[in-house]
Amino acid sequence: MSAPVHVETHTEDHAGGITYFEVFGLLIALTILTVTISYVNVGEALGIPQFGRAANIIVGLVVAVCKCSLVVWVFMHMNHETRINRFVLGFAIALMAIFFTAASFDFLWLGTYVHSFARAALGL
Amino acid sequence: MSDASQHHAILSPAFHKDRRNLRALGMWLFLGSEVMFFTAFFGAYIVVRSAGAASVAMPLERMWGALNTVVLITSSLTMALAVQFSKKGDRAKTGRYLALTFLLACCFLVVKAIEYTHHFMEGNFPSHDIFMGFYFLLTGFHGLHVLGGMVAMGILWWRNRRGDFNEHYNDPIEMAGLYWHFVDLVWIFLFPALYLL
Amino acid sequence: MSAETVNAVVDYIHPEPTDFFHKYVWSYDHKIVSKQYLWTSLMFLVLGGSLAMLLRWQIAYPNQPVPVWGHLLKGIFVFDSTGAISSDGYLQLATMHGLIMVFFVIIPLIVGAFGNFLIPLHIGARDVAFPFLNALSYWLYLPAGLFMLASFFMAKGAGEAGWTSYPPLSDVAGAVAPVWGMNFVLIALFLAGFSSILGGLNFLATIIRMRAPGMTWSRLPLTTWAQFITAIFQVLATPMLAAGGAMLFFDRVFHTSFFLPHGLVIGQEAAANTGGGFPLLFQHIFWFYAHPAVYILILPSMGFASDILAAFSRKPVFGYRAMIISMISIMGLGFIVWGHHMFVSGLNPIMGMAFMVSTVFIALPSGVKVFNWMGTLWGGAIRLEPPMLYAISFVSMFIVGGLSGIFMAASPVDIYIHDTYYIIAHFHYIVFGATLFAVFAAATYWFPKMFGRQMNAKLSYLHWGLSFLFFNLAFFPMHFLGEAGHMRRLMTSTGYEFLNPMAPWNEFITLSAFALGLSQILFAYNFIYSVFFGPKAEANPWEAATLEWTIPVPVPHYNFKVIPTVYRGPHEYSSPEAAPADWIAQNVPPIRGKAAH
Amino acid sequence: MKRFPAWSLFLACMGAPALALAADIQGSSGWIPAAVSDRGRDIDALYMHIMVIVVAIFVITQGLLLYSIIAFRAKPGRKAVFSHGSAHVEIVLALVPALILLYITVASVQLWELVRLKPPVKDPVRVQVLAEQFSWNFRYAGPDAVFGTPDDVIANGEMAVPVDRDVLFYISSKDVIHSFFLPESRVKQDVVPGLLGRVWTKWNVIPVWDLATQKRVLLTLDEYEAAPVAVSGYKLNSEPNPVKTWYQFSDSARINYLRYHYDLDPDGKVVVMQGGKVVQTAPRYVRHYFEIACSQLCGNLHFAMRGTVRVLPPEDYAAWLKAQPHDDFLESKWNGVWDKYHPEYDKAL
Repeated sequence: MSAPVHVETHTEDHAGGITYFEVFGLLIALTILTVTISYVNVGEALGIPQFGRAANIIVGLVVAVCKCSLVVWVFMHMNHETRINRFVLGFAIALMAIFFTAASFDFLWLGTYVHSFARAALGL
Repeated sequence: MSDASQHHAILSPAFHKDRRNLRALGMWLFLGSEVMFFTAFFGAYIVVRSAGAASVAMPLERMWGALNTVVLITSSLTMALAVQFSKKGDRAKTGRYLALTFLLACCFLVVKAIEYTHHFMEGNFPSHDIFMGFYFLLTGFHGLHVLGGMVAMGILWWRNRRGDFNEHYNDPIEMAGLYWHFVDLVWIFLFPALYLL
Repeated sequence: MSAETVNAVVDYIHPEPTDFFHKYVWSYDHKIVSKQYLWTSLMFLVLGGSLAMLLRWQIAYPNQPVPVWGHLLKGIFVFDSTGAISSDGYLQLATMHGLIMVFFVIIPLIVGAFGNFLIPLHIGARDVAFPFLNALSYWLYLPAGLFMLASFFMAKGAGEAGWTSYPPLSDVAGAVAPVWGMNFVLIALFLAGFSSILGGLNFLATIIRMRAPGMTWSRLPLTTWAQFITAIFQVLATPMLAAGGAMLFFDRVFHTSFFLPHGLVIGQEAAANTGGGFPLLFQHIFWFYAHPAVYILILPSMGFASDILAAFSRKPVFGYRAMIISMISIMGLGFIVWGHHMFVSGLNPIMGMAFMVSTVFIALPSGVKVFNWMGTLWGGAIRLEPPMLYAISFVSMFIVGGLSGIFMAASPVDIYIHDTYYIIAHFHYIVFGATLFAVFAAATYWFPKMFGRQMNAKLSYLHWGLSFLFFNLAFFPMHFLGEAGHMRRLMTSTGYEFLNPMAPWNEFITLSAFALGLSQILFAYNFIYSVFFGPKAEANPWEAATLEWTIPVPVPHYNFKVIPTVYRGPHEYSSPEAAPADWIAQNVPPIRGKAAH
Repeated sequence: MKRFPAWSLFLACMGAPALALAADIQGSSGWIPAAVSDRGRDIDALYMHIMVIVVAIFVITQGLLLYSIIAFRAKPGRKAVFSHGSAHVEIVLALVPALILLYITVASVQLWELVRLKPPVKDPVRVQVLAEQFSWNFRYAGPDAVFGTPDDVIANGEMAVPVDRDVLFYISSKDVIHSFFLPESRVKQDVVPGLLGRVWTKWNVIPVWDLATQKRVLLTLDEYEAAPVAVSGYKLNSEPNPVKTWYQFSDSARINYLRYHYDLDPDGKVVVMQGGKVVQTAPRYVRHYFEIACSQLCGNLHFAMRGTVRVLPPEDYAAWLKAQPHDDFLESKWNGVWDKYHPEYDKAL
């Protein structure tokens, strides 16, 4: 017994309307974009200098997530994959998000406990 | 043709589809577990960087990283093409793209070796500061994954040459492809995290 | 996978091996791999248990020479020059007892041995999905175990930072004596973790894709359901342990500082590491794995108990669907409760509150399971065979362990009982009282199928009675120690005035533990004797309905000559369809004229 | 099927935890050290609430288990009831525990807030605690109320606090993780290097040793002021307890079961105080202490990492602070670690 499947044998050089070469071009373009942006203070460029570094991080991560989605969706054929495989990846990513959130929340909250050694290293 | 190949020739397409889905499930589960493996590293890195290690000097040359990104993306493309040709049953082209992917992986490791040499010559060992610790931890384990991928690619190239794969049976190449794209994915996050931000 | 396609390729999967090496050493057959796991983990069980005996001796009779072993091994291993246990030796015993029992006994025993054996038989498959990975997983587990053993022979002994190996104690040079002993432990955990991941993904793929025709999700035996949930934990949580261990290894060997803050001073000397890391980070990573690991330790046992209780009550499991829903919710909640191990560790108190709420509510699905087991017994025709007695004891002990867990979930109360013997009592009620009793149940229940012979019932009854009695006498008083505030991992409580009244209890516990240890000889004798000389068993001695009982003993190489078709649930005992018999196997076609379920 | 009388053995064995539980309830008062702070008593109250719930569930479930085994034992001619369960029963059986758990959660959240999120604000006594392998260091701000100045009072192993006043501890470690455990106050907090933790408590009683019964007793401040208490000249001695329980067959075993008693110290001068004044009467009590324990594994001498806390009337506390000698070695432990890495707190205090 097996779940209903609809896995194509990919005899075309594209998956879901976009060719591998187009994806490749996009990936290279995004790489150039992210490297270029890293030389610029995004916060200042957008007129919010107080978020300088944070803005750079957000832009960098957004670009990385875009690249990642392209690879997963097209190169890894997630667009044709079975539901269970999508679920596996989704579940792992959800757990990753839980861990990141919990760990950050624990360490970056300066209430009752102060990670003063780290703060001292920062010169705060 | 080998025994395995002859055997696979007599099996029905339905069987191949079942087998392929089974293997894909196994591979995705493995990749899910790999995601969790790197989650611990990235989680620790996020915490340490946000909590204060921002002031550490990042002695990385971002052009080397960018070069390696391009190399890995290209290898992902060649791998995708190898999978595609193996599904068409084109053994010659499959072998060619597998070899190309292997060479690009070599390229990646050579660049990495040059970088490591620079760090060591400047005295930037893992113990230098917490940033270098994370740098070597993350790139080291990523490098091990690249090495593993190269071993797989070598074996597959040889098996492809021997004639194990045809348009019905090419799961191992497809699974190696999934793995290789994952290695690429990790780098896509490593690069901005370590070199740019 | 359809029966036709599988039957077509039966000889291709892995032909029956003819030589010794491929039959018993590098075997692809899940039944052989399962037996490899079984024997290896039973050896480790003996070792881990012996370490516990030494521990208990030291606590009850502090600094007294250990009988026999102390005299033989004076000055070496964990003994000092008088033959008593040294302070370093005590911590090594405690650490290695925990690590061996969790990673090298319980997980390989219930997942590696029983999971491997039962999953393909339960779902009507010829083998697991990836036989090569299955063999590999055992052959990673064995070297991991050898690394673990080797760590005892390193200079200055094995790891001694507790099984949790919290940095900086486990991390920074000079905090504890052992150097390579600790590194070997980390290597062993990395390998064992890898083995566990491979095993888990293999089981998941097998259960998802290799079920026989008609074997729907709502017809799976609960053992297999439990193994399925367990495997999810294995695949997605274990990598965290591997990663945390790798970071610890980097800290120890390459002198990075992932878990070491600035300004550490060991003794009077500043630590060599540059600092900048967080000790609590390791606890997050570790418990993100180790809390799910707690469910890895208990879920398969819940599965064994469910199937066995149904088979010997001659009644379907009460609330089969509720059982599955509760296991799934345990899985979901199990991933977000790890912080309850950190209530007093310096965790952000707001997070502590969130973790407390999720922890309290994970008691709910566990409670539903307990009620369902009792509902299964209610109105049954209970046959008190040895497996049934063990399984009922499992329920009884699980209730005790679960109830004591409520005290810990209530975080203000946990402040007082954290890191005391209360915790030890709690988790030994779960991992020994519940899990090991379920293992005894499973061993006696599936023994005829595994080895084609029967165990001696009288010896089993005796073993059960003595184990149950001495287990409770050994571990229940630990709650009293916990109430008195008796800290864990204390080599001796002599130094504390407030612990003085508990000294007699400590001796009582030790004597009971020795008796408990000795009682296990009965089981070992019965088990080993019966493997070779027990009376030959029938194919279905318990009149059980699941698929593994439909095939002959000894189980043929490919399990099922023809892949069976499944027509009903796993526990259709006393169904009117089966009358006048009180059971009907899963693969019997619906009987005309009688109501099929 | 042969009828092995297994259920009778089962009954006997089920009795073991039940009896032990009874022994537990009966013996609790002696085993749980008496709580000495309001929050400690709150925690005990919550503990007892949960205990009542748990014992009830324990008795009901184990009783039903035992009843089912006996009542539903297979007999010839009787078949099991064929039932897959009932959704209604299932829902009820989930809802009732859910309500109980909800009560426990609400009670716990409220108490947790008090013990972890609401530090005392009204002029608490501030004590810094620096843990190391394997001892406790304490520091008081001294007359200028600023830490890290030369007039700080520094102690090792023993600290003193005034009775009936909030005490706020700042805790950190210089090497590995320890755990600051005050059993009688129900306070426990891991002491993590690199992390400055805060815990607080308030002692309402003064521990003294009753010379007549040779037992520790706890006095309120008024009771203490009314009785003659020896503040020096007595020594705590111990010897193996001669009482032997039935299962204790070995004499050497009892070296860890001690009998404590205060005796006159031949080298010391007996000073007896009553109501804050030195008196000449014979003492009824000797001033005693509470213990501080380390409850997190911290190395091979973890079991010996013990400290003591003297709870004193305010004037005695002031005298204790004055009497602490200056010690360069002890001070160096603070300068090297704490003052370098916790500056912001030192400024704020």
